[in-house]
Amino acid sequence: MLFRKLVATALAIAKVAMPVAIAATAVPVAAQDFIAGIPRNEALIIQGPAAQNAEWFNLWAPGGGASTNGLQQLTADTFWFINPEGVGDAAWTNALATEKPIYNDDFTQMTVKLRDGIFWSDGVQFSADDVVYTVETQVEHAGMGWSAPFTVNVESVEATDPLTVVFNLKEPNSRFHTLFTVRWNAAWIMPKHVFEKVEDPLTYNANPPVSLSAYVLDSYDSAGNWVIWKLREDWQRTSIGMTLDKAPDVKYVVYRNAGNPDARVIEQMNHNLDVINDIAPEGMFTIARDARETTASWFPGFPFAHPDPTLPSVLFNHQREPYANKDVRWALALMIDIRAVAMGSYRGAANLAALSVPPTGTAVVDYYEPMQEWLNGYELNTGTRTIKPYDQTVPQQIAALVKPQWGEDIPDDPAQLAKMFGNGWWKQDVQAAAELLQKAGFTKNGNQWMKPDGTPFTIKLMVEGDNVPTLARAGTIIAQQWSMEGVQTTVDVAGPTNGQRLGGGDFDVAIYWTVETWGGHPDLSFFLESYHSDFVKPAGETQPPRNLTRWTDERLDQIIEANRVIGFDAPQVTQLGMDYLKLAVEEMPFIPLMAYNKFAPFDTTYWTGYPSAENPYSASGPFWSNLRYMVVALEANPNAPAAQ
Amino acid sequence: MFKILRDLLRYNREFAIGFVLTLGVFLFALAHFWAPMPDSAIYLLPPDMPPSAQYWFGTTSRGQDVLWQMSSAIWNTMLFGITVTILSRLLAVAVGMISGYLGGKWDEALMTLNDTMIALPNIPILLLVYFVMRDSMSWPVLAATAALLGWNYDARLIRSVTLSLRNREFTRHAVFAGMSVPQILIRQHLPYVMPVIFFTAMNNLIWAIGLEVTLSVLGFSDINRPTIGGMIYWANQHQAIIAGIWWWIVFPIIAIVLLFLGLFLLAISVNEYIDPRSRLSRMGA
Amino acid sequence: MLSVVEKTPLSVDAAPVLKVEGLKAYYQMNYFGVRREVRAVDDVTLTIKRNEIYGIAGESSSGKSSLIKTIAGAITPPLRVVEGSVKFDFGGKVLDVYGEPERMKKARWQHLSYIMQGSMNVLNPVRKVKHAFHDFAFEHMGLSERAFRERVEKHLQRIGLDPRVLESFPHQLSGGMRQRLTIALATVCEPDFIIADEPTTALDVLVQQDVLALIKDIQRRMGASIIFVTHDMTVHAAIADRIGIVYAGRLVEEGPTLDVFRQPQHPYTAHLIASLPRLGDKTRRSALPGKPPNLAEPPSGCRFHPRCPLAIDKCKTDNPPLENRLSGRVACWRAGEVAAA
Amino acid sequence: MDGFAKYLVRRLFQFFLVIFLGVSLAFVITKLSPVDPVEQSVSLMTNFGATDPRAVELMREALQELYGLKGSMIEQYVGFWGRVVQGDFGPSLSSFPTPVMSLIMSALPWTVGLLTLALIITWTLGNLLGALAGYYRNNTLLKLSGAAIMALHPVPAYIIGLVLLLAFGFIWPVLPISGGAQMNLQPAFSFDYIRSLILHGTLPALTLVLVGIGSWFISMRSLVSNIVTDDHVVYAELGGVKSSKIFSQYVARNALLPQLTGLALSLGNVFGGAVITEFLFNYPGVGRLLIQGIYRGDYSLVLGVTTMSIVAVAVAVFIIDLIYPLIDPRVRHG
Repeated sequence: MLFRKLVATALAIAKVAMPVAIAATAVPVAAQDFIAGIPRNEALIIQGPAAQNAEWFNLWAPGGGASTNGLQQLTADTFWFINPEGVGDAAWTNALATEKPIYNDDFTQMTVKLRDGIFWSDGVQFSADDVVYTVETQVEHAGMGWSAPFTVNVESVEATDPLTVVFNLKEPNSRFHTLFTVRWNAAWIMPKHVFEKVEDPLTYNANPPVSLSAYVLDSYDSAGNWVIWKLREDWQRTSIGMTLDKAPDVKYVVYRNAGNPDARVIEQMNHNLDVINDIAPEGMFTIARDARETTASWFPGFPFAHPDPTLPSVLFNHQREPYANKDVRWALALMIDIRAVAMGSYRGAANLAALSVPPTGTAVVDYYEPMQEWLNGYELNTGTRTIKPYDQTVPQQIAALVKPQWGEDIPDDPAQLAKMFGNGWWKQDVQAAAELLQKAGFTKNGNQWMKPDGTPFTIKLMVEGDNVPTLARAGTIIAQQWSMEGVQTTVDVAGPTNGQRLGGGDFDVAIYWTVETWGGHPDLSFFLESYHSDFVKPAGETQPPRNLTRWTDERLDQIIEANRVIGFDAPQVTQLGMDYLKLAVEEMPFIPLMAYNKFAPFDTTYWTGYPSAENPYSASGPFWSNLRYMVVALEANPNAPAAQ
Repeated sequence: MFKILRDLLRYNREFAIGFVLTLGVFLFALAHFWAPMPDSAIYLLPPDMPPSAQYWFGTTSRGQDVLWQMSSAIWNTMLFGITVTILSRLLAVAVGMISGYLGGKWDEALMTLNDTMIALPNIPILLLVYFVMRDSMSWPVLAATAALLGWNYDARLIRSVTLSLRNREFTRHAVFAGMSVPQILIRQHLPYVMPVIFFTAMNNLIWAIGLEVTLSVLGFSDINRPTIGGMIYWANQHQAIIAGIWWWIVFPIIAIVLLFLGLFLLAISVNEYIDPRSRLSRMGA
Repeated sequence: MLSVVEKTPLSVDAAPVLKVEGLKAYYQMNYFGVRREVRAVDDVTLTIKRNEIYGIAGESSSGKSSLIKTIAGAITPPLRVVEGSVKFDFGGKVLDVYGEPERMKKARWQHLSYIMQGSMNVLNPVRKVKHAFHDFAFEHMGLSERAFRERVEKHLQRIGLDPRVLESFPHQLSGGMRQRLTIALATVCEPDFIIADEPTTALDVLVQQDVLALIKDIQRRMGASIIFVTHDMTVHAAIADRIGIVYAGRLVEEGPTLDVFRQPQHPYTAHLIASLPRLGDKTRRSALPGKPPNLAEPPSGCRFHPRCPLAIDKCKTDNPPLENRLSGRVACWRAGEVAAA
Repeated sequence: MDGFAKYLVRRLFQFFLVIFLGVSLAFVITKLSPVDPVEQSVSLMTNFGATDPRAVELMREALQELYGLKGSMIEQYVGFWGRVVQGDFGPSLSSFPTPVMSLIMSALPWTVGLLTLALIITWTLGNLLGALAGYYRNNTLLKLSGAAIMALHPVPAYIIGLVLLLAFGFIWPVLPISGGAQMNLQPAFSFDYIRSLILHGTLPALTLVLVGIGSWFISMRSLVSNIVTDDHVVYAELGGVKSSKIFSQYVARNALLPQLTGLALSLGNVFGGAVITEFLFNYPGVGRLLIQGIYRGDYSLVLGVTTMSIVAVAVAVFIIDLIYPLIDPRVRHG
């Protein structure tokens, strides 16, 4: 390839030009004195957020930025963590709590036992008073982050002793503990001794922040481009430190805003950025091709990507015609050739989902694998006949498509393939789709479907755009497939208005996710609670998050209500989950496509021991709060270039 | 007309180069009407093929032929640019000539407005307008918005030309002869303003196309419609340069630079030809 | 046609300062394939003696301006000298304007200065007047800064200008003052020869008189020669020792001012003079029919023939040579008959 | 009143008018924006956590109160002017509760520094080369550089920036491609910090220079080729004035005047280019702040940045207007 030759030539020139810096280490000059005063081999450099509110370190008041720059990942702590990639008991971590939540029989009281010997970074001991203060202060100040859920749920909270907190709830709630359970984040505990001296906790910038976890603020850029955290001297006096038998190798964590996806890829290949994500598949492939020796990723080879426990789907607005009709929804689903969608959006590196739950973490063993048989037997009535739409061979078909490019990376074992590409999807069936549309009263005029009222059936398919490029790409492919089958579809890039339009019901059809799960736990209340028809707003009003399609169904309400009154770990949880999934297949309220695969390559020049599909001990994205378990587990690469 | 063209081609090297470049790019853009596949179709061809005998400019990561994408893209981009240019010329000529001819309070008011608009940073304003319009922001609307922001420099130039014509003898004759203001402006002054219009049109076209590229690259346009900026947008979405799919970006850029160069050369040589003043100065006193 | 030998009877005592021989200067354009040749100066021969004021007259676009620019060496393409020469003789040092441009450049302002047409705009608008004097003259004078300044101030006073104008910008001065300043600028080095292109055209009548008197005065004092161009016959009458009449790029008549005015030899000259307003004469002057010819496609034969009241067939085919007649020279087949007409 | 005072008063009037119209326009457009900051914040906060639908309702009301978005458009507009005069744009919605003004003030030095430097280089170099190319028409080197500059001229800022980023950050990685200075280096008047500033500023500044130089070059060249036929230049040539002096004092100096006006008029556009460049190189200036504000639907930030850029451009234009009489005596003395 010409370009690679070009690169090689240029690099050769560079080597001649700077023999000392480059030839010796193969590390570009910029990497060496990259961070003033901090040895590169003691620092883990993570992709940070775009600059925002640099001086703000108050996690509890609304203030952007603080949540993704390391503050909550490295300094905040709360009772429990769920590893979104984990399975079974291993996914659960007791952090500040010593054990799982203790509910009374009717779920109106929750007791939490706290760990002893935990200290804030300023030397003050952490106690149950901090927890009580956290809840009461937020109830008093309406604008604070967890104020609303506390107000709705908590009747009173008391510290019965310095290590025990009792929450008295206003009404039964078997999922109250999830407020303090971190998947991405949760209600973090406030330092009482700091905030009680503050006049208004809403406008207090908490600068410098007091840390309850192993790292503490070292320095930051007032322009917001970077924040540096350093290991606490007394790292052992934290919930995460207690679990370690030696000091973490990572002494400094640098959250650094490195610009657009291209810049991120370049910076990683220059060894200036150890942890990145949100790059296009092609960027990932480039890193794998040009820097494979120094790169680790979720899968060691194709498809590389790490699946987030979110479920990109084709969302229909049930409050707009003709999308309230399930035959129309199913018809549109059957017009999709999922292989093309997988190839176009992810270059094949997609983890397909036929069920309405992300195919990640424990959902694979709890739902996907047990339900294969049911899916294979599922029958759909098209109005003229009955078909079996499920196709379990889709992973093999995609494997065949990518094999020419990835060869030895692609195994032959169907079980292995299912791990990489998902278990199966609906077979494209244009004939069945046509029958369904006819059943719904549609007619075909030439190659254009006409709605029952005689107007052409056209669709505006909304995608967010740059922020989630793979979904925008999936959108254009689906639009093309629908258009070819007689439903003229145009893609509409909503950009920053995307979230608001989804919430406000200002769309016909969109590509986004409306389902998120714990990942590491089969309980679906994470999203399902908000699917109750009580919360569905009339058209024109803004819908609370999650049920963006405004799907209502009595059967669904029954499932939700049943789930509310059983325990988090009760065995019925999985059964109710399956009931929901079957209902969702039948109704097709939205068309699940695949897991939200994220390409999050790691640079191994300085650090090794990153999480992977083999060893999924932590999430892999830079912004997940349980990234802290990765940070303390990393080991310095003994072959790293020496510091200068 | 044909003879002029022939003479220009034969004797003016700049014109000849400009003409060949522009015509070449134009014909290339025109070719998209005979494209073997629709320009919005994706994944019809094997993706990421480097330039070869079969795919001259390679294929994109979306399985499109770069050659035919470019053909459509240049056409659409030119259409956008020319629309902006024509609309903004109309505004610039109207404001400039009226301001210059009427003078006094009118002149002052119009030029104050003009200078105010010049001082406004127009990229932020365009972004805002796009934001407000959202999906009703089709390309003609965008073109109209751009035209509203892109006339003021040239209005000033046209005004100064008109101002100098106002006191010329032939204007006074025309006034005495009872010609109305529009008649004087259109019949008497427009020919003198024409070269300015023509010359500024080229700069405006360059500006407008640059704007299209900028907005499209950021994704603030109709991504379904192939344009030069849109091609780069999609290439960025696929991290094409990093991935080594350089042909996806390099060829469109080369095409647009050639087009600009051609237009620019045409502008300066034609300007020389039609400008009565420069012709006069060549003839001597 | 080669140069006509100089036979002027007045040239006995003084050697000529300027010799123009067979000068042809054409605008040559290859204009988008249309080859055009405008014969702005077509075979002109003349000489000017020391202390002489020579006026060149003619209608606008007769080529008189091109002629004087060519003499001054102030032409830029597309106007080019095709044939002939322009030679100055400054005290035995002969300078060929088109043969030795470098030597010519050094001689400028010291020996030869130029007053440009539209001299309102010859001063740099963004610099003070004193800088112009410095740029143009300082090097030629070989004086210290201070002595130079004194010299310039004295010169200005002599011309009737307040030395404080040196500290002004051109736009702060009136048209008349600017004209005086350019004359001051052109004469500060006391050159041997001054070329003036329409020196008074843009001025109103009173200022014009003033400036004319000034030019004549300076010329007398410095003993310089002047060649100037104007379409205004009254100016010629006021200061020129000799005048030459130019029509369509050709010198058609030349002679001592008084003789030319009294007894024009060429029908065109006669017309120019006849069209001058006279005191007490209320009859309308007859306008000459037709327009000056297009120099790109001049008429055959005598170029004046289409407008000439005396034209005969020969005039249409044969070009009359410039021949000595009476005290001057004239180019007309019917030269003797003009007075009678 | 003498000419200069008259000139000054006119410019001052213009200055205030620009600010008034520009700021009002920005206010109106921003308020028309479909992005609801409350919804934006709600979705930011609920995107990743477990959510209780009833709690979201509560949160929504609280935020509306907090952001001060109540009241009619006119009331908000009047209130807005009151705050603008005090330099207070309220709290940023996406960086709540940091005041917009303090975000802008920390970003402004970067943009002003980058733009000033780039503009001085662009203007000087473009005009110098343009003037030389216009005066010495037959110089091969100048012809070649002219052709190169002209070919570069139409290429949009984004593309030039991207090419530079790839060339010096990827193919031959010798310059930083992101940020304004080295990490963990605190601003100080030290060699290290200044060196780091220069290194980080090189690519963004180079982008702006390459983008901007063409139009100065082209306009200066045509201005000069017109001016060389002006009477005072021709006269100076006939007067035997040295050609270096003619070039500098007679040609270039006169041609610079319209170019200075052009500089003032171009500032608005230059800011547009800076927005793109800062975005691309992740440069911590106001341009990047603006794009982020738009992406995040933070319209108090967008309004603040737009207003500040309108004011800043107007001030810069005004300063140039004040300098102008120093260079053009015709304005100085009426």
